[in-house]
Formats: sequence, C-alpha cells, structure tokens
Amino acid sequence: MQTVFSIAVDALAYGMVLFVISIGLSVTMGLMRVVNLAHGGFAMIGGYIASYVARDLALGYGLALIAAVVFTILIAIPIERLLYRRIYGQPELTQVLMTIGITFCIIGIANFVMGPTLKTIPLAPALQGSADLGFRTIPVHRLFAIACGLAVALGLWYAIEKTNFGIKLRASVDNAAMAAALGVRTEIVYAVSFAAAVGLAAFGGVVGSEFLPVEPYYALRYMVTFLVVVSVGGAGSIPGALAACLLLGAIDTTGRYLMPEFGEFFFYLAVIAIICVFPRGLAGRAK
Amino acid sequence: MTEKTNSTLTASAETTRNRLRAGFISRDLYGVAAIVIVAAAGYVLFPDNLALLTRIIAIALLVLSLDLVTGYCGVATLGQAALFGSGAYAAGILSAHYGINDPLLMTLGGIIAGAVAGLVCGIVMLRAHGLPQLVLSIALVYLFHEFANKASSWTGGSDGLSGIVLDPLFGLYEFDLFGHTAYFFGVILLLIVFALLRIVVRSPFGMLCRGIKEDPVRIRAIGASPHKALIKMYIISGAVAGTGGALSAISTQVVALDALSFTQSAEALVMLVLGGTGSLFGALVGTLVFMLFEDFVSAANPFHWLTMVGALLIVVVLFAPKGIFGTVQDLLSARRNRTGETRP
Amino acid sequence: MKKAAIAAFAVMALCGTASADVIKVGVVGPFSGPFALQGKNFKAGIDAYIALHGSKIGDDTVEIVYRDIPTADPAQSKALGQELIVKEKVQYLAGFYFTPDAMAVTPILKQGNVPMVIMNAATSAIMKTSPLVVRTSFTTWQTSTPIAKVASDAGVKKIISVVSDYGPGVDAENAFKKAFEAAGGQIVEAIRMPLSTNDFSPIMQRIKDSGAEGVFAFLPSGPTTLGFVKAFNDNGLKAGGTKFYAPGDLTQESDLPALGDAALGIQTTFHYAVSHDSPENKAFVEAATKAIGNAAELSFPSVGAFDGMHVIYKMIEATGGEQDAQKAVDAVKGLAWTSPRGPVSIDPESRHITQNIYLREVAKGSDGKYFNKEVQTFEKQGDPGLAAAK
Amino acid sequence: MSAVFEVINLKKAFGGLVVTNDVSLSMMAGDRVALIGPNGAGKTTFVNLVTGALKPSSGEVRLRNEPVTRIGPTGRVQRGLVRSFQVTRLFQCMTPAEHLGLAVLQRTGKSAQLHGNFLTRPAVMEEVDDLLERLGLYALAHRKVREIAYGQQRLLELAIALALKPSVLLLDEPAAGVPQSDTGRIEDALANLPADLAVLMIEHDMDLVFRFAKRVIVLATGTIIFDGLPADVTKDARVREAYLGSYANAGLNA
Repeated sequence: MQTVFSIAVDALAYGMVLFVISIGLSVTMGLMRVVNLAHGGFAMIGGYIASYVARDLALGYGLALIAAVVFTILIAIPIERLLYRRIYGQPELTQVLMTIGITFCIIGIANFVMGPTLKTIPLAPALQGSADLGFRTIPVHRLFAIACGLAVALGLWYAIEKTNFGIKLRASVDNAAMAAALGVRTEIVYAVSFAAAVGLAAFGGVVGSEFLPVEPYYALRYMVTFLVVVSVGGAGSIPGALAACLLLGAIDTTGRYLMPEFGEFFFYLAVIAIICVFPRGLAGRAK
Repeated sequence: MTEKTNSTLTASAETTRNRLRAGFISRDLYGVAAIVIVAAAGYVLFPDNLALLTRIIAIALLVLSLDLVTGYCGVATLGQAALFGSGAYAAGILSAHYGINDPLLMTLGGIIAGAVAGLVCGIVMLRAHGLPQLVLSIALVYLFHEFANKASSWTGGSDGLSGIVLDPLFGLYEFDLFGHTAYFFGVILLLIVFALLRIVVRSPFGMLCRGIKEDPVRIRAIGASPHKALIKMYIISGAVAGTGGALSAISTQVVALDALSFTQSAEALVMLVLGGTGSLFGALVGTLVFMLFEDFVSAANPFHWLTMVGALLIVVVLFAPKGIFGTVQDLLSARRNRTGETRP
Repeated sequence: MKKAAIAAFAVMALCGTASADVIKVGVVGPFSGPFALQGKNFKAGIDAYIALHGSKIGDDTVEIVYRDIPTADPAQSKALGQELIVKEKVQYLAGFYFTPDAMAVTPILKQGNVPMVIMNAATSAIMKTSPLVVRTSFTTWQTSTPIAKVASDAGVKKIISVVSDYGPGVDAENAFKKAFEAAGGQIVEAIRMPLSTNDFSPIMQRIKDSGAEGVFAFLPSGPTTLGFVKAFNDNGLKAGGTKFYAPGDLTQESDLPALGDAALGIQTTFHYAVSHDSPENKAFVEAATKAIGNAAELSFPSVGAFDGMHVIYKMIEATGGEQDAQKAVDAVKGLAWTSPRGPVSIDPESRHITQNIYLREVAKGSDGKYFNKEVQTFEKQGDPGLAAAK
Repeated sequence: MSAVFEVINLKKAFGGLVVTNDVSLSMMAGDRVALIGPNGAGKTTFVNLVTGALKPSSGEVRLRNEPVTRIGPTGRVQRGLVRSFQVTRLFQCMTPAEHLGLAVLQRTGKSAQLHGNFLTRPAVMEEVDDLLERLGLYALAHRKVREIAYGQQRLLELAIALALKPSVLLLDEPAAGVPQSDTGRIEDALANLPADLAVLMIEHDMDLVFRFAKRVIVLATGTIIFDGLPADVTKDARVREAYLGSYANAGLNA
C-alpha cells in the first residue's frame, strides 16, 4: 500500500512537471494553431538564463526564475515578429519546417555560446532537502513543481475563460476576420499569446530542470514528449493537458516501476490506446 | 457569352487536354532522363563519394514513400522510418541469419517487410486525424524502435546488425569498396520505383488519393472508402520505403536502430517539405538538396553546421513556402500563363 | 571492361598517396548533436598530441580530416569512411564514438588498406570484425569488472544492477554479474531501463524494495546520469546507506560540476581520471585544456584520442609513410608506453589496450571543484569481454 | 410500380432530445419532391440519417426494396443513393474533368486501378464530356476548381452526382449561395435531370420549390406535418402554424 502511495506521489510530481513545460505548447498549438516544435528550444533558453543568473551571477533562484521568463520573452519577440508571423495560418507542414529550422539554430547557437556541458540551476535553500510525508520523504522541489503546475493551470484557466483578453483570444482563434472586424487587434492578441506561451516554456524549463537537465540538445531531446502530451490532452485545452500529463505521468511512472525494461512499450502503447479511444485527444472538441 | 468566345474556350480546353495527354509520357521521360543525368553527373563529379550518393538514393526512396502518404494523401506522419527500417532489417536478417546473400532476394525481402509494416502502421494511423495522428505515428516508430532494441538476438540491438554478406549482383558484379555496384544498383532501383510511382500517381487510384487529401467527405459521397484507399497507399508506401531500407542495408552492410528512429522520420519529413509535397520531383529535389547541403556544411564545419541547416530551412519557408520544387514550378507556370496571355 | 576500369582506378587511388608528404588521418566522431561534447574531446586529445609532438614524423606531415556523425548512424558512418578513404585518401581512420559506427566501417578496411584506431567505441566484439583494428580506449567489460571486486571487498553481498537498456548497458550488467557472482556475491535483481528515462523515482523505489545493500549502475554519460544520481539522493537511498557502484562513465569529469554534492562519495572504476597524478598527465591536461578552451569540458574520450594519435604516429614511423595497413598494425602489436592514464600496452592478440583500471571516489578539491580521486589501482587489465563474447 | 426509396418510421434521439420523430416517406422513380421546413426542423439530421452519416435510433431506410439501414454511407452511394452538399465540397486543386472522371471510375469500380489515366480512356471520357457539355462546363474542363466561379462549382456538384448514375438524388439547397444571375442555369440543369430519377430537394427558396417540385413535404420539429401538392401547402393550417413566427411572412405569401 505504501508503495502504491509512493508511486502515486512520484507520478503526480512527474505529471505536473510535464504539464508546466508543455502547457505553453498547448496554447500555441491549440489556440494559435501553430505547430511550434521550437517550444523546447525556448524552455532551454529559459533554463540557460536561469542557470547563468543563479549560478554564475549567484543572484538566487527566485530572481533567476523571473529573469528566465522575462529575457526569454525578450529574445522571442523579434523571432515572433520576423519568423512566426509569416507562418500563422500556413499549412502545418510549413510550420513544422520553419520551427524545426528555428530549433536547429537555437541548438547550434546554444552549443556555441554556452558549450555542450550540462548546466544546473542551484535551488533556493528553501527548496532543497526533503519533506516528510509520513509514509515517505519527497524532495521539496517536487512539491514546488506540483504547486507551480496547479498555479499555472488555475492562472491560465482564469486568463482564458474569465478575462477580457481571453475573450479576445478565443474570438481571434475562432474567426480572425470577424474578430478584426469587431475591433480586436488580432496581431497584438497573437503576439501577447505567443509571449505568454514562450514565458510558460521558460518557466517550465527552469522548474523542470531537476528532471530534464539543461543542455544544448534539450530542444530536440524532449520535443516528442511535449508534442505527445499536448496532443493526447487535446491541443488548446487546459484541463485536457492536465489530465493527459497526470495520466501519462502515472502510466510512465507505474510502467517504469513494474517493468522498467518495457517502460517505453507501456508508454507508447498507452498513447496509441488513448488516441484510438479519443481520436481528438482527451478534451478534443469536434471541429 | 458569345458563340465565338465559347468556341475559342472549347478549343483551348481541347488543346489543354491534348497537351495533358501528351504530357504524361514526355514528363515521365523528362523525369527518367533527369534522374539518369543527375546520377551520371554524380558519378562523374563525385566518383570518390559514391557511398554518399548511394545513401542519398536510399533516403530518396524513403522520402518518396513519405510523399505518397503525406503529399498525395494528406496523412502527416513522423514515423515513416518504421517502414524503412523494417525493410532494412528484413534484408539484413535474411543475409546475416539465413545466409540469403543475393541482393535481389534481399531487396524483395525488404519490399515485403516494408509493405507489411505499412499495413500495420496504416491500420493504426487511420484511427485519428491531424495532430493526434501525428502523435500516433511517433508512438509507432518508437514501438518499432523498442521492439528492434529488445529483439537483439535478431537485430543486434543497439550495436547494430552486422555480418551482412553479399553475393555479386546477378552473379557478376561484386559489391566493392568504391561502391560502384551499390550505386548502380541503387540508381536502377530508383528508376524502377520512380517509373512505377509515376504510373500510380496519375492512375485512377492516384486521383482518388488526391481527392481524399482534399476532402474525404466528398470522396465518401461518391461512394468510395477513403480508409481502404489509404491502407492500400500505405502498403505501397511501405514497399517503397522497404526498398530504400533494403538498399541501405545492402550498400552499408550494417543496419542499426537509427534506421527505425524518430530522427530519421523527422529528417525525411523535413526533406519532403523542403522539396515540395505532392510531387515525386519535389521529394527527389528535397532529398538531394538537403543531403548535399548537410554533407557540404558538415564537412566544412563539423562542429557548428546544424545552425546552417536550420537557417536553410527558415530561408526556404520564407522565400519558397511551397518547397523548392513547388515554388519553382509555380514560377514557371506563372510565366507560362503570362506569355500565354500576351499571345494574340 | 568495367571491372578493369575500377581496378585501374583503385590502383591509381591507392598509389597516389604512397610517396606523398602529407599523411591524412580521417577522424569520425560526434562533433555536433547530443554527444558533441565527446567529439570535442576527441579533437582536444588529438590537438594536444600534435601540440606536444609536432605534426611532423620524419619528412611526413600529419593532417587530420574531421567528419561529423552526430548519433549512431552506421549508414552515414560507412559513407563517411568510404569518402575518407577514396576521396580524401586518408591512410588512417580514427575516432568512432559509437560501436555501430565502427562496425559499419571495419568491412572496408582491408580493401582500402587502411588501419582503424578506435578512440572510444567500447564493445568488445568490434575487434573480431577486422584484423586492422586497434583500440586505445576501453571496453565496458574492462571498466565494469573491477568494481565487482571493490563491492565484494567492501563486504557487500547483495546488489541490484540497474543499467540503461542498450548494448553497453547490457555489457556492463553482464560483466559485473559475472565478476560479482564469481566473488561470491548475489545479484538480487537486474533492471534494464529505457535510455529515454527522465524520472528515476520509480527505479529508486524498485531499488528500495529489492532489499539490496548496494546498486550497480550504468548509464551513458550525459543528462540522464544527472537525473539518476539526484534521484538516488533525493529518494533517501544515499542517506539510507545504500552503496553506489558504477563504471566511470557515470562520473565523467564534464558532468561533475552539474552533479555537484550529489555525486560526492560515489565509487567508480575507470581507465582514466583527469586528476591522475603523473608528469605525463600534467602535460596532457595542460595541452588538452588549451585545445578545448574550457577546462570543465575535458573528459575521458580525450585521452583515448591522445593515445590513438600516439599509436598512429608509431604506425607512420614503422611504415615510413608508406600505405601498408597490415604492416602498420603489426608494428604496434605489443607496443608499450606511458600514457597520461598510466602504463599501457597494445595486446598483440586482441589489439585492444591493456591498462590500469582505477577505483576512484568523487571528492571536492580545496578549490571547490569536484574531481575523481583515485584510491586504488587494478594493474594491467585486459579485456575480459572478448572471451565472454565467444 | 414500387417505391425506389422508402423511409419507414425513422427516429433519432440525442439523449432525450428527439430530432427526427417517426418520419416515413416513399418515392417513386421520376418523383420530384421538395422537403421544406423552418430552421431547426431537423432537415440536416434527416439527410444525415438517410445518407448513413448518422445511425437512427429506430426505423428503416430502403432503397429499391433493400433495407440499407445497416449499410454505411459509401455502400448507400454504391446502391444508388447520392447526395449533393449545401456548401460545395469540391477538390480545389483538381479540375472538373478530374472530378467527373473520378466519379465515373468509382461508379464503374475502376477507381482503385493502379495504372492508366482517365484522359486516355475513351469510355470514361465520353461520359465525362457528355456531362460537361450538358451542364455547360466543357470549356472549363481543365481549369482548377478554385479558379472557376461559384455558380459553376454548383453545376459541377450536380454533374458529379449525375456521373454516379443514382436512382435517388438528394439535393441539399442546390442554388444556395449562387448569385441571382446564375440561378437560371442551375434551374435549367435541374429541369433537365433524367426523367426516371427520383429527386428529393431540400430547399428554403420557395420560388424554386414551386417551380421544381410536384410534391412537397414539410418537416417541423422532426415530424412530417404535410405531404401533398405544392398548391396545397400554403393553405395547410399546420404548415402556417409551424412557419409563422419563425418564418414570418417571407416567401409563403408570394
């Protein structure tokens, strides 16, 4: 029984980390209809910035987190203006080509500037060490990751469903021409959503760096994982993404506990099974 | 509409039709000629680099097979290497475990294995559409990859399948260090596949598939089943990819897990989109440009070439959004239309 | 007719270099992609050797031609090997980080009359595929066997083996199991986990549940080792007194800054530690650091490359710059020298390097930097894997 | 003479919401029937049930006395039940000739052939040309569909349906979205439909209904409330009741 609880806690923590990193991608893919394969690249940039601020400048974890989000967005703004704006509404394959190109460039530049070694982000003292849950101990940073996941989920849900901006965003997505006619400046809506998605990527990159260490190849290494969770959840749906992350996190963690040598099989068979049952993703809406 | 303009229009429809009919054979011949010329040029210009050229041919077959499902049927997949790798492993296992060293039999084995893998992948892939479908393809290629990794007594696992021995082609031509035999074998395979695919894509079945890509609902409304047609196309695609895999196994005499990898699949998709989807020439052009460019920049700067490749992809999207071949074709037809209009 | 043309062409190609002043060495390695760091170390080792010994051997000048192969990709490797031999007319092939990449090229060595010096690829069986292969790195069997003795000497009886599910991982598991059971220990469980594992908590739970006193682990150097070691500590295994044994891939020097305190005290066996105390190593580290630019990036493939260059220089000396692969290989059989890693020799039978394997412990230096501290030496270790592979 | 097309007690409920309630109708060869009804009457659901896109909760659909309720949409097309779409569904990158060629090949069971091209098959081309000429599309035969006018696309939609040689044709607002200037050509085409074809037209435009139909069926809230001559439809109390309010005075009093 204790083992079951223990696995459940691990699954929850892993699922939440996946959620924090992937949710930005869900926003770009579901709401902006851009297959942004460079999402991992932005998460990685966030990780590098945080590592530089926290480790090399020794300014602390909190500041590193903020700096990562802010500077990643600053880096992303010209990229959005020059490149992404050209592929909104283009066929998916064109978007794939462009964003893979961007990913390659990000990797190449990161490798050149930061070198090929692993970079760590020193945790704040409060996040180090372990907490006692009664039946087991758990690293505090995992609890932090779970909390971050919940906060992001609630925040996004609120922003999309309850705020003025959310209404404009949903209108622009459903019918850009109509939204524009109603006076919504879709360009700005898109730019802001993109910035938010990139900021979330950077945030996730930093929070998740204990699981997914920052190195130049990060951008491609985890691309598939992000893409899988977002699609299984149903792109654009916050609850869907959350459900997918928790479900896949649980399957992955349990599979790796019970039969580690077939871990990969479990995971991808589960993905196939879920998609066969829910061909539009867990929370996919009929088009 | 006056009688006169009507009849001119009718006449122009007539000429278009004749041009189209005549175009089939001549375009086929142009295509075959183009492949022969490029192949010969490659042989003359890079006689020391035939291994690379053979590799390009094997990958070109993979990209062609991808074009069949993605370009012609609109099924986006990041798992095409599953079919390619199945062909490669089948050909390799025939030689390494069963002592069947005849390159033609090995190729046949690759074709069959590729077609079977195509059937399996097709059945699974068609359960969803769009993004979830893309993810299904990723899951599939990982499953194939894991399976090959697990079955290491057959596949050599991550160390790769070695011990592939080759009989001379037709009992006459040894596979040599310089890769002449492998190269010629590859060129001939490519020509055969290309010619067959030209026939397939303009056949009624090819037209049906293009229809499915544009609107499956409409296809159902004329009483055809998109599902059946797509499965069939997947099998054909698998056979083509399997041919490429077998060629790769034969020319390198090693098969490793990368033949079944997501990376290989993604690269193939990049090459296809780079060249232009929905056209066999696009697939060939994309492969050639990407592989040569990669070879060139990675030899020029083995340490930082990835950035250059990334830049190439971005530039292509910005300036040739329909892919290299697609955009060139558009430019040419636009010019033809202009000159056509100025004619009296 | 065609065959004759090919033959004539081949003769031309091969004779072309016989009296040349420039001797080309083709180096194939991962210079970009996820393993770029290891490729960089290849280059650093080679540059260091040339910096210390010059690029001239007699009248001949050595020139290195690099070719990139980011991940294991034998088809690409074969194409590059062929290109290097036929087009670049290299007299020596070297490098090769991954086993399948090396295996893809060995069949063409004889025809190309080119020896291959493997600077990393660590599967025992490669040596059997061609008599023209010499290896200056290590095998996973070679580095994983002594740690079993360390464990049993420490009185540990029950061990759980946890390895990544791919060739070298399986090799490590087998090597350790064989040696540990021979020493009277027991492997209570052997887990193979997928290479792509990101979260190791469930694995740690398995270790806890197995009741083993110690863990033997093998993961490819790089990001996953970080997650594994952190999970080991975070899940209270280290605090609970579970012993941690591994071959040195797990604590390669370039990963240590990232591992940090988490790695302190981990015992590994390996053929080389950057901290090895000898004048040869001091000179090497100095030159290699200069070549790589950042001291923190220096790791074990550099020494394999450095010694690989030594072997190639000896081959060139022995053949006087003439292209004769068999003669070159024969010349280095039994060759013994003092490498930065200690005394080494090329075993005439297997053509694999015989070397000392060191037991090391991760420690923190007075300058705050982490390093592998050598604590015990297993002298003159050959490759036990070759016998086992039969 | 027996019915070519019959719907018997067809019912469809989504949860508790009944959208098609016990609908029965039958048609003979050569019938020209219009199905009308206010918005939300369940016309679209009815079409989907008949074509097989939706499964009915109960009831039966018969084609030439053969029950097809368990047969999928493509099987029903193959058995002679063909529909057109309210908004054209055409292949934008293909030509009218290709559309018709594909339809003819599909009907004759040759659409899966892996060789040859329809342009070089005289039997197919004869039929294609005939259809193109009948609908006045010959001059556009080799233009891409995205380059031709919407009115012509509607004609092509009709031509495709005819190429399938149906025995029952379901026309879903054949003139919808067509500019006034082009409706004449569509009406001509409708008037020239084969005499033995049973046509069920779903339409809003009452002028067109009166000119085309010999019989009118009115559907309201999923139930047939009228089935009779066009002349009688405006006099029917239930029809007036169903339309007034939602449809106001438009069209009916014209």
